Amino acid sequence: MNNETLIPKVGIVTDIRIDTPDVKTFRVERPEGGKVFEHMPGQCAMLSVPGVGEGMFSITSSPTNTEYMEFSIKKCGCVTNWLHAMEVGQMITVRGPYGKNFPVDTEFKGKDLLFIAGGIGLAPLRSVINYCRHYRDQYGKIDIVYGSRSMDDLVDYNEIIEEWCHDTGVSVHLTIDREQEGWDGHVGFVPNFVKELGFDTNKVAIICGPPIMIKFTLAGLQELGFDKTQVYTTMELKMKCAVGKCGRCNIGHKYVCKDGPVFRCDELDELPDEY
Amino acid sequence: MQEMIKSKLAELLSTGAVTKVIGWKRGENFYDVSPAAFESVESLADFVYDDFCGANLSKFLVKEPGKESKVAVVLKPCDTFSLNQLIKENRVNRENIFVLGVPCEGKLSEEKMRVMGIVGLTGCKVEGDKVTVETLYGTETLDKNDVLLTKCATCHSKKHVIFDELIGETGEDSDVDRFVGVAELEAMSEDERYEFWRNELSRCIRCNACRNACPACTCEKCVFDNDASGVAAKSNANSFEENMFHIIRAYHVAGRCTDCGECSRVCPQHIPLHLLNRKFIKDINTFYGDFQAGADAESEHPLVHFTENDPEPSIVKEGK
Amino acid sequence: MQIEKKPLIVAFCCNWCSYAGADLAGTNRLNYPANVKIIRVPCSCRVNPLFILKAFQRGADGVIICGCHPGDCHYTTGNYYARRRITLLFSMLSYLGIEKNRVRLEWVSAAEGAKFAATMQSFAEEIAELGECKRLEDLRCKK
Amino acid sequence: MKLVKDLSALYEAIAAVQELYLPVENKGRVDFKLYEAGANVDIKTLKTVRSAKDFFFTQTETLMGFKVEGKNIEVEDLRPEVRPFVAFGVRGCDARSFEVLDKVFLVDPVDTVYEARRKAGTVVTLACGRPEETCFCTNFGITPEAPAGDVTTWLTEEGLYWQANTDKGEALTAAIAAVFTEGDGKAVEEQKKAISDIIAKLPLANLDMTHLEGVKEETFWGHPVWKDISETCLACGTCTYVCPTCQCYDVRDFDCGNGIERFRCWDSCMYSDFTRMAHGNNRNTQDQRCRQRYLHKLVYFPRRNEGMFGCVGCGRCVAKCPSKLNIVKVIKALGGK
Repeated sequence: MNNETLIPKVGIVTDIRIDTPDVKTFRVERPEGGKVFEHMPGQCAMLSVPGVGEGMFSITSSPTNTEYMEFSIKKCGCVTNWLHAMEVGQMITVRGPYGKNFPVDTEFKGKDLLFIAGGIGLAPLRSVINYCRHYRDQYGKIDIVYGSRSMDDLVDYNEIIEEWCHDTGVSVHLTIDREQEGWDGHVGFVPNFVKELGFDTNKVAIICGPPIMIKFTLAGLQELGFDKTQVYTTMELKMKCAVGKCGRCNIGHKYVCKDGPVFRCDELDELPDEY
Repeated sequence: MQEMIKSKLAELLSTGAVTKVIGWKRGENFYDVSPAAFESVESLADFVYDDFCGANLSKFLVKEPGKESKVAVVLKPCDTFSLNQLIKENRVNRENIFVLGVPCEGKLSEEKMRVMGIVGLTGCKVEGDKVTVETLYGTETLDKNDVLLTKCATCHSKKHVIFDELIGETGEDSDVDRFVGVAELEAMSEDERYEFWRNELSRCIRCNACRNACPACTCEKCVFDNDASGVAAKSNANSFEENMFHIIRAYHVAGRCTDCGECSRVCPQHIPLHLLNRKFIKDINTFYGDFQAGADAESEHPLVHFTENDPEPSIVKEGK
Repeated sequence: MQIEKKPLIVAFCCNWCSYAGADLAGTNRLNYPANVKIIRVPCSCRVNPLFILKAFQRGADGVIICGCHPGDCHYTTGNYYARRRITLLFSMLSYLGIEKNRVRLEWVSAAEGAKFAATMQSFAEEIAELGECKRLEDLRCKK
Repeated sequence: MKLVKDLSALYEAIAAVQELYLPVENKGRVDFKLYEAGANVDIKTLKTVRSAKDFFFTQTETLMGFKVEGKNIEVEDLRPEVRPFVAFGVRGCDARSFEVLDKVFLVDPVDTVYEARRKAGTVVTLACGRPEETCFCTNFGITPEAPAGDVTTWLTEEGLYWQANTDKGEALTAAIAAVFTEGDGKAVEEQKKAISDIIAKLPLANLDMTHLEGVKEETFWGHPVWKDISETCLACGTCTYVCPTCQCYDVRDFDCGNGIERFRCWDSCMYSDFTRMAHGNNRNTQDQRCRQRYLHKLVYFPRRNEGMFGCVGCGRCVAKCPSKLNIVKVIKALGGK
């Protein structure tokens, strides 16, 4: 494994897909072709634009994709604004992979999986979902609950409709926050939707979304009888080094960049309420 | 003195005239006096006013604007200038502040004792102009003037310019020439000045203590914290940034600096930062007429004011 | 190949007078040194002391600020404020031991093309004599 | 026992084989500086203003450069070249701080710049002849009368006693063998005794630390001390910058006009923008920030590192905080209730 923690590699952006009004998906490869590095689902990479800054982003493409990596990025700050303004062919720097991945080869193996995502929270889960779809026979039934503010804000809508919905053993449940013309699906917030759908507890749940959504969904799952050890989530905080040294993502005795970003919910209980 | 202040503060708290007092609290040893907030009469037991209450408490009022509750603050004469300036800049709401003016005979600096090689400090007694210091390694008697805080050694006024009530008497403007240090530097050659400031500023660790303690530095977002400013930096990468930080910091408080001397007091590296601020004060006095920031809460800031006959910048070259 | 590094001069010129003055110098075919880089500002009052320091950081060896003659400001009073600010800044730079001839302020009107050229010429000569600015330099920018 | 009678001969001898850094006095303040002939060396003053962490974790260091042309980027490795050096006159507390920093920088993934410096540096420690009232290192099991390090030295009236502890220390000793004579070492024993006697009198040398053993995050989470402290905390970085174990850093880009340089520099969790990110800040108030700093040293760090505290008791924050807030007050306050 690359032991060089500080010096990044150069990647070239080969495709930019507009997902929603404020989310774009960037395809990154090495200048000579191929992936910049290998990763596992749930891991992150530090992308940077020299002179603008560096940021930690989860890798949204599945490791089973051998040609490139993808990053779905929401426009919200300095670096992301810059990324959103760039064109195909632009180079950026990439280092990673960082953090713990989802335990796809251990705890998830052979189990039914329930993915719950809100808004841009689908980005880190997409990697796991596609990984599990690729190794379909190693996992049980897959349920995906995904909600967003509106129809336009559903990230990867095309992939969801055209691929995920057609897979056997994969059921997709979509919802949006408010009624909208042209939408005949469910309307309502994700936590309530999860409760309405009422899943059996013999499965592992993976949640990602805004903190408030995670909080309520977790409560909803507990109402359904889920134990915290069955629920995984992934977090995000300000990070600079990504290797557990610079200190800013420190919560309690954990460093989110190194010991996370993937946490089992009972592990989070041990940490002070500061995220 | 301390007891008189304490009983006044206790009265203010118990009658509900104020809900909080900002004063000083006794810590581990004789020089360990830290600014603190007191919210009950009982907590005032730790209140202290002695020779080590050097901190300027007016800075802590900036956190309070907009709040309805009334805060009492204990201010020495020099600190009242800072408060006036803050009121002038609308950073503090006068109505919410009760100022208890306290007299000051000059505060001591344990850091100066350390620099003199007197270490292992355990006790201290002030008698007239002598200070007797107990240490783990013996007793030393010092001249009080040698261990006064720099700001006190060149105190410009013992007069309270704003107060609601005084404990004791207010004093007068002092006739100490506080610009001696500046004049000495001005008399040097350019090269000597450069060497002097390189030696001083190269020690800066950019801890921002000068900025954060300064009652004039109250911007919600400092230019040096603003990524978009082009000068934001957490540390001094080289001599240029050391110079830039201190030039700009002094410049941003020029005409607003009341010469409270907190910057030099808090600097862990003992950089004489007051010499930068006093240079601006001296220049403003010479070029545009005497001006003391914070002397009142109304007069116009010299840098947002002009006359048609102001000197041209070439006056700098002519060497004055 | 060794290229002789000329001293670099940054001139902040007020849009309403000195910048037009520079223009006039140009149309009158009056020569002024090519190492003077002009930055147009809306008023001499726009020149923040940070701009001056930043110019030195990026490799300037001398900085000159040009504005309308006192009393002629397009915005009535801008240059009066500038005069106070710049005076204090120059004084501070000198106090820190930075050569006081590295910075200058001149009032140049739109009609004074000749004055503009002459000012730049004399300033460039002065800076050439002082040489590279070592006391306010950022080596990172000089590679 | 090895003894050096002429200290300047020792400095010259070390400087001849390696870069030598040692405490140099400048207007009453002492900091580690590169030795040069005629330097005003001061090894009597107990503490340098800045801690010794600069040796391995410098305040600012450029890591890499970027040449940007159109859409292309070229990465240049600008990590500093590290030459062997000797850090002379380090005190016991600072020597322990290197072990604390190792737990951060040398765990996987290893910080290569730090590692290179750590390998290149030989630490020569000096027993604390005159402990001060701000010292509380003994609470962390540090022995100021016989500090750790590659070499331990004692400054006595006879001269400087010298004892190599590690291979690196032996190598340095061998390289400068000519400066040593033999001494009977009695003065060392006397000094150790004298130091112990002084330590017994130090006001902060015997803090009650039992309440910090094996505690978890939530134990002190809602403690009133955080609000008390934050009332008058100025949110400056003095405590963190003079602290020998504070190691948080920031990574920033500087636009040189002809390229971009990415450097890292010390950062402070006391600053309001420390955890600010595009979508908000998870530590918005100063009491949260103060809590983070002290709990990190007293609870989080020990939990990660077999009970080792992230404080070495050097007392610099005790002496330097503009508002006289410090970790001793926190330790006492946490134990009080």
